[in-house]
Amino acid sequence: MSMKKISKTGFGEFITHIINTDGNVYGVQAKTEAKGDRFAFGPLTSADDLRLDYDVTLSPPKKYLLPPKETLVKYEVGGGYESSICKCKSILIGVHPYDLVAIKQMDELFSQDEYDTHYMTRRRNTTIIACDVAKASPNVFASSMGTATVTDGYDILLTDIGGAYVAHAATEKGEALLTEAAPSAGDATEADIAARKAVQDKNDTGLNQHELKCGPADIPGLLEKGYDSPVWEEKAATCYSCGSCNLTCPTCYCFDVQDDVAWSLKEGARHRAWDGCLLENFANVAGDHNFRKKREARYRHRLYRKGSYIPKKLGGEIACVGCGRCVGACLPDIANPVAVYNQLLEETK
Amino acid sequence: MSKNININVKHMTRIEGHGNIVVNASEGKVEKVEWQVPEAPRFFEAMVRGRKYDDIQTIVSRICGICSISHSLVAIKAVEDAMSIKVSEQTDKLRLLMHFSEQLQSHVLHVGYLVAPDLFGAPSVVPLVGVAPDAVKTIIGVHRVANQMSEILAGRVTHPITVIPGGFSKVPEEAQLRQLQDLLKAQVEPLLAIVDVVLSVAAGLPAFERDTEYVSLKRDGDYTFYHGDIASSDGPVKPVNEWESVANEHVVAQSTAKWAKWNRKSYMAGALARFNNNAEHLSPLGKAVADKFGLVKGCCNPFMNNVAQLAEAAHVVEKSIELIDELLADGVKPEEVKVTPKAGKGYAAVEAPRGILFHHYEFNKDGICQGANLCIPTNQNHANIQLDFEAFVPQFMDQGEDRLRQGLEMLVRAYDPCVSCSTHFLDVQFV
Amino acid sequence: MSKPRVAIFDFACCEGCQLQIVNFEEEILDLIGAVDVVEWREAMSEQSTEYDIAIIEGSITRPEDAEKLKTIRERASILIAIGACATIGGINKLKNNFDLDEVKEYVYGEDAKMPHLNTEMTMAVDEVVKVDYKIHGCPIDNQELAYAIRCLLMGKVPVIPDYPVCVECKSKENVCRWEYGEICIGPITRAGCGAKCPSASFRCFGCRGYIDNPNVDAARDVMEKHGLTAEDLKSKMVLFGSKQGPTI
Amino acid sequence: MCECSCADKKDIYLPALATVSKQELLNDTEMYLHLQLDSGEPLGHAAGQFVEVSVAGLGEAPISVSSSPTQDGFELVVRNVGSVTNAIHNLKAGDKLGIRGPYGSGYGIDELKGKDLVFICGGIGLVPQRSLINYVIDNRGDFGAVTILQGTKDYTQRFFTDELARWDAMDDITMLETIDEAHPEWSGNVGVVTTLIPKIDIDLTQAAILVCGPPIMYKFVLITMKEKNVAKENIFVNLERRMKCGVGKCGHCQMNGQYVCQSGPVYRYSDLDNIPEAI
Ligand SMILES: Cc1cc2nc3c(=O)[nH]c(=O)nc-3n(C[C@H](O)[C@H](O)[C@H](O)COP(=O)(O)OP(=O)(O)OC[C@H]3O[C@@H](n4cnc5c(N)ncnc54)[C@H](O)[C@@H]3O)c2cc1C
Ligand code: SF4
Ligand code: SF4
Ligand code: SF4
Repeated sequence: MSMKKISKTGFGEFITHIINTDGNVYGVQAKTEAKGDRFAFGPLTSADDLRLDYDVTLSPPKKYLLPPKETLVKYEVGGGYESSICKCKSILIGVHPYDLVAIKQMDELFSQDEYDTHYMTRRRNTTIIACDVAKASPNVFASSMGTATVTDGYDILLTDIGGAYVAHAATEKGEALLTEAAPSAGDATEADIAARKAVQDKNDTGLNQHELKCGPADIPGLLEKGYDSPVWEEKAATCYSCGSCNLTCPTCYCFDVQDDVAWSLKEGARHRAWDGCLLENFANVAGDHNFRKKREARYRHRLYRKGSYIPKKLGGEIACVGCGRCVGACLPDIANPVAVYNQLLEETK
Repeated sequence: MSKNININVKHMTRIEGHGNIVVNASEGKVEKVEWQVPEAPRFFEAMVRGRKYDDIQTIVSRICGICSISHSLVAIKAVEDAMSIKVSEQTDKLRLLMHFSEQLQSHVLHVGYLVAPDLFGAPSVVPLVGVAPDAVKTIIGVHRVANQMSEILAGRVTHPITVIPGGFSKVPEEAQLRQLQDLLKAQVEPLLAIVDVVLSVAAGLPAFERDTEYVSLKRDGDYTFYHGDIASSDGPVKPVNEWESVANEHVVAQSTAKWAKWNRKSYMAGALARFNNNAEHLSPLGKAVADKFGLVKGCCNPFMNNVAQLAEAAHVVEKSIELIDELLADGVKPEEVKVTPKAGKGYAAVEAPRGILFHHYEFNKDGICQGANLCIPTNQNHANIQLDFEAFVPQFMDQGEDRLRQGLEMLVRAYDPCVSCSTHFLDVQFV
Repeated sequence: MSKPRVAIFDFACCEGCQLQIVNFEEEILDLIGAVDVVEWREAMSEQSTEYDIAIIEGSITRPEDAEKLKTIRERASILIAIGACATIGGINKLKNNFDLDEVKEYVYGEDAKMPHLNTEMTMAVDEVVKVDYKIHGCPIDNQELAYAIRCLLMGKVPVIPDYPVCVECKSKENVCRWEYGEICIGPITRAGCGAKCPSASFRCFGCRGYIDNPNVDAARDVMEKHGLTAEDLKSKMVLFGSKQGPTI
Repeated sequence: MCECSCADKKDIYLPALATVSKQELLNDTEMYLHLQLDSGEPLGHAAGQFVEVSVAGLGEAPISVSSSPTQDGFELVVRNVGSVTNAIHNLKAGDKLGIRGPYGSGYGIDELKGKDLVFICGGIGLVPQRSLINYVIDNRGDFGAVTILQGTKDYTQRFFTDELARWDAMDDITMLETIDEAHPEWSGNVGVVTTLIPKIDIDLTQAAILVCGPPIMYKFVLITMKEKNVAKENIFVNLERRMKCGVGKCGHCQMNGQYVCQSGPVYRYSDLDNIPEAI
């Protein structure tokens, strides 16, 4: 598929065209804060608001594929059920490579074994315009996880090469969108492609604020030996069980399901909402029996899910993409997976 | 008609908080007329001691759910006074707008939900849905917009979050203000419809007058709710930091709550007081509403307080629309607030929907509160309600016990008392 | 089945929670379609001694209030406490940190000795009678109350969060108040409010009470990391959390 | 327009309707239901599988299918512990329920064929085991000796007593029962279910031991089995976990790497060796 070059002015037109022709366009925007800008995906209404120079978003883009709360089925009380599947199309602009890896993992997890039509319908109706990272966030360690750059998982990937963007269309959808929305974009030259590669090469090693002292492939092995390591109790001693690490993570997808009815008490809906395995009652059953009662058991579970359990479902791929969000979100500063894995590595030496 | 009257209303309904009415008359001779307040005392002034200056508004907001914005604002102003903090023009305007939202919300709630049933002869707004469904829906609609306005400015409807010493924790987005302005513009008509509904039953407001002193804030060229000095309709004006010598809170043997008096035995605070002191500065729409009811400056019928509230509701809608224009013209930006605590005393007054509200605090050098004195409008009105009662009962006694009781209840409601505000009511066991 | 009869009562409080019921706006018509509101002093003149569900606002500060509450409990088959004053004692419990005689004297001066000024330690509703459900918050979130009432009508136990405010705060994509050095007690406070305060860039001050099992060690650790003391933390926790009982 | 091909995929969260054909309260807390899918199709379950039962407006609960696949329709037994289960207790014949599933792995019937079977059930643990017991009875020739041990806490909580008596009456089944605390009406064994184990005279080491009961029961049964030198490979346990989706997505039932709703609820005990969170 094609590799095009879009000038910065042409880029504005490109985004404006998308905003004007497509319904739901979401892009990364600044959230003005007293202590400097922070970033979040939100409905994009003007090309000027798009900020592809961002470091990391507060929440990952998963909120558009697996919304914080969504309706699964609607029903009549005492009567029948009806699927509620959102078929709206949307475009996400500015997804970073590590978040793309996370989305790819979720795609696999929601489609393997039992096919989750709710997630998958949304996913298939979503066009992703990704962008290479222009600025490392304070906690990113994507380079350690091999997720700093990607070659697929997007429809279009944009790389800022200074005066212009190089746009790579990886799917037909992307190709069509590029032709339609950026008709003036010419093919990228050798030099442009070299400049693009330079950005990606830099990211491959440069997005590494926390350095994992082994390869990601070694993590399952480390965990196999580390189940009874003191690290779990040590770290979890100050865990609030607040689930911030779950909620900000692009690869966490556990959910809760609840019913609610209308005031008529005759009809209602069943929703699913984000949940977190660090929350105290996540594994509670009747009789107040909690299968992971201790903080350290829950804390350990999360890191095993990232580094061992989910990888088994994904053919080995580690379910931590190194975005570093949990590191920043954890108030007692214990959530950093790299710190745990490095400590396990130390212990096994 | 019997000449014996025995009214004993325990825990009067459709007011905020608890109040009792006791009237005894035998053989046409009035023996006892009393307005009592059995609200549980909550001791806010004692409770704020030891708390940091930036927690004060969070605490005192809980004095009253209906006027929580006024309580927060007056507390913040007093804290700022104590620490010599100057706020930006943007902060001032946003606070004003927030304050307007409470006036609108509270007035619509009071006239629409609590007073209107009296005028329609219904026990509550619930059966009113059957009698005047459109009116009820209109009232609900305006009330909702007032609440949305609070939410945008205060962070939520009740107990504001965004007001902090020195400014705002979060300012509204310009797009939100634009939307709000549209909503407000759309409320003018429904508001006038409510006015017309009330007008259609206004004959039910008793013709009762008693020469009264009215106390409110006053500022040049402004129908003020937020800035200015303390003024009496009798003439005197005092700066806000002398409010304790205006309220002159005192305990009287016959009363159950602390009373207030300034130049006479009692005074009235509230919409009618503001109107009587500032009517010339009402917005055109506010004036038009007042005119419809023939409300003119100098009115001393306490029942007209409800009409003054309607005029104010119209006024704040119109003023809010203007204020949003001003804010948008300048652009709304987040401002970082830095406060260095220092020792000192702080005084402030604002107009709560139901009347002038005073706070006073003392802080040590670390900004820890050492003491407080708070005086709420309902407290200031108790003595006046009592004196109104004393004049009202002989005048309307012939109408029989039921109508008299109803009249007294309406009179109390006209003051829009907010008894739960009671920071320091005396608490009496009733027989 | 006939509609359940609901009565709403208030004790020492600001009545802000009842105001949230008024703030249902049009939904109030749905509410009165689903239940019979037989008593609600703030908004109605109707009164009744017969009801199935009693909704209680406010804390108990006087012996006569405790007696009244007990009578209500006897009459109601379901009793719901709404708002911090009722569920945890709320702001009213700040008083309990002082000597009560001193408190009275501070506010009333010489008159403090008058017998009718009797006040006792503030109690949450469940310190006096059994409470079936608690709708937390100062003020309550009226949608949570609406949900809980619908659940009861369906014969279902309402699912009230037992996790901290941070959960909702994170899904709102707020910047943590701790990044500004503010003492936010969201990590130990029960969620359900939708993280309204941090969403308005203001620290959580704990109006919904603590979660079942707050991690005090973590709180201490975090205070240290931010160069603050346990006293600073206590000063914030005391606002709504004075002498707090269990929250569920 | 929707760009996906999902139209032809069924929604895994959409319950099918089933109608209650019979309902009976078995004791204070257990309700028996016989159901038929409205589609007329059989449920198509294997012994040991469960369904997600859905009561509109209240929610869903995972419930084991108690009947044998060889029977018509299907049966559930539900203990009222919370919202959904209470609502199920209020159902009458003719009422509708939502059903998703069957889910889970069930008992591996092929592996059990030809073996002596020992069922050890604690309280409501009888419910899922019963699906296999009745399957075995209907295919009696395929299996060796059958022993059923049933322990109940309290005499009044016993249920399916007629069926227990029927099994007891069968020549080719050994049926032993106990209650935890003595009761005037009860003349049988008193003590926890493990006290029955010494009373069976088959070679336990050659049998398949099938265990289902409350978490605490597993501990004691497994200790006894260890003493009796029963290999872990021959023990099958039926585990309970919190479940929301039943289809391996929501994460609630996960114990270490395993999703109980997919690889369980029945596990060969030796397979749990690497699953410290299992028991
Ligand atoms: C595979 C499997 C098979 C089961 N088979 C049966 C059966 O045949 N008969 C039977 O009576 N019960 C069975 N259960 C247990 C049953 O699912 C729970 O009792 C039921 O989900 C409780 O739902 P509720 O809505 O009535 O209770 P709730 O009101 O939701 O909660 C009551 C208590 O149950 C806990 N709980 C919530 N959801 C679950 C859940 N999914 N699983 C367990 N506990 C939960 C809550 O934490 C709370 O403590 C089975 C459970 C599993 C996992
Ligand atoms: S575990 Fe932490 S660093 Fe890894 S993907 Fe999740 S949030 Fe990002
Ligand atoms: S690890 Fe940190 S972010 Fe995660 S639950 Fe514990 S305290 Fe919260
Ligand atoms: S602001 Fe408060 S509630 Fe939000 S994440 Fe931080 S500590 Fe938690």
